[in-house]
Amino acid sequence: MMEMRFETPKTAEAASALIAATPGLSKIFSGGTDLMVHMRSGNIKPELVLDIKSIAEMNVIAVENGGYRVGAAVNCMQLLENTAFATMWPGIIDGANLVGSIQVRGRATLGGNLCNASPGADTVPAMIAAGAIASIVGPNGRREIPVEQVPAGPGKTSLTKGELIVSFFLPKRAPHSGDAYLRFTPRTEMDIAVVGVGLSLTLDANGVCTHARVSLGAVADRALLVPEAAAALIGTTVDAVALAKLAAAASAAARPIDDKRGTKVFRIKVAGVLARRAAEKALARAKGNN
Amino acid sequence: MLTNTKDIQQVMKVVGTSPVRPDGVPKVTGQAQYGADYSLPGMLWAKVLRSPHAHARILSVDTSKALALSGVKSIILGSDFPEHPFDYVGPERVAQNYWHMTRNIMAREKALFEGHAIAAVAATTAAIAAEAVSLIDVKYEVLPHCIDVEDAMLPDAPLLFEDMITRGVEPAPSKPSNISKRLEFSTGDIAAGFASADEVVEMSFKTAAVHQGYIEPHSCLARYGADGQCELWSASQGHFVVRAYTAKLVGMEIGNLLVHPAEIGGGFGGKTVVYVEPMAVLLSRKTGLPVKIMMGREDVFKSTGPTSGSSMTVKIGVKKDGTIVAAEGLFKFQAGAFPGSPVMNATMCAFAPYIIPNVKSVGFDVVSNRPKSAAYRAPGSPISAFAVESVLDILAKKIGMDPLKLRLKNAVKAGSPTAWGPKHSHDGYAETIQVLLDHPGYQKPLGKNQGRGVASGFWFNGGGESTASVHINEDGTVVIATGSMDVGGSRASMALMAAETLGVPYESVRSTVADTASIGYNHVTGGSRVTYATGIAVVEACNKVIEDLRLRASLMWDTDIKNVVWSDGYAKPVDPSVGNFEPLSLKAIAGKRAVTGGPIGYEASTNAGGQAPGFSTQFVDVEVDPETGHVKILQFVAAQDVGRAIHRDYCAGQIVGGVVQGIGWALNEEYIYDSKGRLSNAGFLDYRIPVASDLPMIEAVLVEVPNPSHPFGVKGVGEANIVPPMAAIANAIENAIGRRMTELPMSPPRVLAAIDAG
Amino acid sequence: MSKHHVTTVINGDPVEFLCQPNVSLLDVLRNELNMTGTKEGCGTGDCGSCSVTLDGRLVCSCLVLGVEAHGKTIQTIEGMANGETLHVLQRKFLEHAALQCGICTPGFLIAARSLLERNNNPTEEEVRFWLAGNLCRCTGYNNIITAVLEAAREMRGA
Amino acid sequence: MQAEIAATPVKAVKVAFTAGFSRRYTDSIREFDVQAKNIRGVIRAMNDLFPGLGETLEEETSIAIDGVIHEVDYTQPVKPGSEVFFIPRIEGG
Repeated sequence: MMEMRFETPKTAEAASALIAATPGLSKIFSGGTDLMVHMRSGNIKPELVLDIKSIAEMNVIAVENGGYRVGAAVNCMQLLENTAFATMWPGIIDGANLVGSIQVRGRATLGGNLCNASPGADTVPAMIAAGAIASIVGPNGRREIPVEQVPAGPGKTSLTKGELIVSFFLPKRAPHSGDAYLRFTPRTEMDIAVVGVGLSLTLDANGVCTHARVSLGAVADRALLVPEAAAALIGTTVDAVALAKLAAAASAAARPIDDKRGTKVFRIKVAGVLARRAAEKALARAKGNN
Repeated sequence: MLTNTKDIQQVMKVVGTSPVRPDGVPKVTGQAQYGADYSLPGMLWAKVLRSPHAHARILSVDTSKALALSGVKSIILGSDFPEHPFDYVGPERVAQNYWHMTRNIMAREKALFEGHAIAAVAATTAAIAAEAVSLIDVKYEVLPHCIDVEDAMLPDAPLLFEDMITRGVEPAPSKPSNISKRLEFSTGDIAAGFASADEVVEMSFKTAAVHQGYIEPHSCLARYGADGQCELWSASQGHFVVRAYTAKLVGMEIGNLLVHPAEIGGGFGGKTVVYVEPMAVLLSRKTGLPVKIMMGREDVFKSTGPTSGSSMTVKIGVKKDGTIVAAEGLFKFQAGAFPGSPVMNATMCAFAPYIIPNVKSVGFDVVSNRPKSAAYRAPGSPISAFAVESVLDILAKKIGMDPLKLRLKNAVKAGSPTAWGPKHSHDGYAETIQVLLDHPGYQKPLGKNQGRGVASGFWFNGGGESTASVHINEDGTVVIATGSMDVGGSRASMALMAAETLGVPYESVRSTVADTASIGYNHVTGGSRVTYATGIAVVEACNKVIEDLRLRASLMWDTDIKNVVWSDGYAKPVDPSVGNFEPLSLKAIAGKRAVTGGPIGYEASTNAGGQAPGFSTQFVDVEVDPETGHVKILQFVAAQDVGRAIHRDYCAGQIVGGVVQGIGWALNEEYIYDSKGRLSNAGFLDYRIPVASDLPMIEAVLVEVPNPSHPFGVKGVGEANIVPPMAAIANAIENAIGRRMTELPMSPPRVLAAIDAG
Repeated sequence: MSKHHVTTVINGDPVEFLCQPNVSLLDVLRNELNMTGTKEGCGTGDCGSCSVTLDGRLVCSCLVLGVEAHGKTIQTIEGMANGETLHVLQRKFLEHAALQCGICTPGFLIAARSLLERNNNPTEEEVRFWLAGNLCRCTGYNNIITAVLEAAREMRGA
Repeated sequence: MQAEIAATPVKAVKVAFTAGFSRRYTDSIREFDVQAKNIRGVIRAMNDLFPGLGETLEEETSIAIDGVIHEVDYTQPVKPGSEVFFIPRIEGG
């Protein structure tokens, strides 16, 4: 039987070096909520498993430049329990609060949710809509990229060998901003998004939308940033006409497949429906009457 | 057979209350031992190699590399089990063909479904066994497969069995097919019946295969000795049936196999058959060491019995006043890879709740490349009821009649005819309808996108063979034992019936489930039969004890037994003329045990008849999201005639549990196959059973129309409750959005497609 | 495969075990430590039967590696009652017939206790959502929800 | 009156089968009158008419005596004039 090595590095650089030095498959183990399942089924037989929860900077939730720095190994429950963060980024909380069950949320991390690169990951559209930046360490040092550039297809990321995400930066919020994440699942909990929509917007003093980002999950091989959908809102008061345009743009951007979780036709339509509902929720938050 | 049937109207002291169950504390502290919780010194672990193909000829199996792995002790294949003649034996609905059954345990010539067991390895650790499984080299010739029941019935469908001739067709067909059996129940003149109808509705329906979804995977531990005697710890719905099947499949005498009843983590019909037990016994025989097998959840979905998916057409005709004059049904059921779907029950139960003079009900049992179906709560009845109760809803609307009143008008009662022959002999159905008509929730106004639906269901309920023993301890406490597995509180209901019969407090009765060597035969805990049949055995054994206690009291009082009565837990003189004796308690008599004849204990066995059917009528309110097709359950009220509730909370719990399984069946549960015939959703993430946050509180309404054949009036409660929910929800969806859903599950994509189809 | 030496605290008692790095905490509890009160229903984190707390956090032990227990504290169903005295949740589950087959019960009890430690006055909806990761196929959840609400009431002294 | 009653033979037990069962086993005849005091007598009488049928009845059927369902059990009494309907045995979940 193949040996599996288990390491608990104390720094991100040490973790990166261990991965780079391992010829076979290395897997980062933070929440383990997907990796344990794949290891059990025999789909994945890693040579090295790295538990990165002992790396201090990967566990922080800290204010930085008026925004937030969130470690990649922060689990969903830790995030949910941080009321200050939840006040600033309720849409990310929406997503984190929908991952698996309470048990799974007690383990599943933002970094894992992103790097599993499942098209239906619940925190990813919210992070993309928020404009989150991933901070990456690798054999060639550190770099930062927008979250939407990390997933590269089901189970694939743009990270190169030896690279791992250390943390995420959520920028400072302008006044009158709000975000939301909504997903569709047949069950209320314990389910995988059939469609997910993350949406963030900012209004000016007159209630006109000056900035918006819209991201769709589970309607393509990766979470999509949809500027056309955002464009439908910008310059409007997010009224019924704008919302209808937003829905149409979201549906048009969806390029889903038929699978066990839903049909193509269903996903295309519901992408529009949820985009509209997410905008209404984000709008209410931006106006402070959520 | 009953010696002193109690007056069922009498006031009960403990029957009908809800005390804490005797097996409760071990189950809330983690001490209770389920199938996977047993281990023995020197125990081996077994893992099973399963077919990745839906249909394939097995050309060769090379186990040499696996056997060479250090720690591997034995590998078995299908051919290691004895062969059986091709013969259907036993009752028609569940006629066992051991030629089929041994091949379901482990494939021989062909793998007939994805997940079909090919080989099993016993090794010193689970990890080594798993590694060895991956080293077994199987050469397959992949064959074309069929999954859907309609596809399997096509003339050019790939055949699972090249020589299968449909039974029940005369003359017998000359060509083989996947149709195992045709059956029909008819009465009256169907053509004349429809000719006399004012309104006729005919509609076709499909339902998906759904799994029982018990939370405990199948597990067992076997220890086979050099003396040929074997002990087996197994979680099942009937350890006597496990013993019978396993002994026959392995080729050993029943007397050499002792089966211990592990606690069972849910069954719902799916644990009335064996899967891993014969493998564990055979591996233990070959190695001389104890062998444990635990299925994983994926194995459970891929290789154990779901209930059938179906394709059905139902036609019903009514008069303007609501009188049903004719009904016709065609029911095609997936049996899975071997014959034996519950289609017979479906054809019988379909129209059973209604007085209909002209009925034709035809069923087909069809094999396809899916796991062999197994019983699931009122097997067959929920499927045909989905079609029948949907059509009735349409008819009620057409003639402008309240759907409950349409059902009430045609409801069977004692003396009403059935399509299969004998007359109904019990009331109870009309009472379940009336209680809903009177329910305040039935008149509650509905909001936008909300709808209300009703449906009813019938189930036979079971009797049959049971044994119970009752022993009186020297301090007056009572121990009762039965051989009926406790799946949902039957230890408590047995103790309640014993306490009521003996006239002692519930707390003084200990209630246990004995192994196959310690009590007489008991049939499975299934068919809603235990509280009825095993309950009769418990009461009979208690009555024997009472007779003995009276005799012993008469010895102590130097009088004749006829001068002693048993009342409220005491032996008393029949009247003052007998003498001025203080009543003797159980404890007082037990204290004189030795000098009055020795230990006090009796066993009673029965092959109980006189069981009465269960009727359930339910209404549900739903809200449909018109933009996503999502269906939310707002209110669910389920009435069921239980005869008499013994343990009130567990009785209601059966109803609520059955309804929620029905909600899952209605809305989301289904076996989803890919184009290669592989199951896509073999896990609890994508096989979506209801979670707590999906549901409101379900209201169970216990209707009690006693059954005179049972000492306390029991009819059975476990199954009828799962029959109506699918149709009730379909009817509610129609009421909410004006769309008739004819295919299960009514998942959001289907509901949304129906809405958008306009 | 080389085994790791793990030192941990389970239900307040120090425990040591040797464990291969790919073995789940669930398998360690059940197969190494004979603590079979924690049940396996799925092995994939979808049923909640194997719920335990790890440093006070509710988790599925099938999704935790045995080696992760090192230096941590674990609570399982075996540690819920205090000697002969049942935890109020255990008592309420019995009084309200909140179990039929009982296989999911240890997981529900651990999950419910975790809820009540955080919120001693949950609404019915909060209980239903907190327990959504625990599957029960027998009860339809009615009596489980009632038992948890009743336990909360008693714990509040209401 | 007394004499008349004495002269009347004991009223028979009516035995009935489903259509499918009678096609297979009883030459499509669905009803029979037999003299019997219990189920053993009924089965013996039917087996006399159709040798081998007794075993089939014992293995494959349940009985409805005037509508009340019972397992096949020799000792089960049947009253004169009763209907004994052999139906397929049902097994539940």
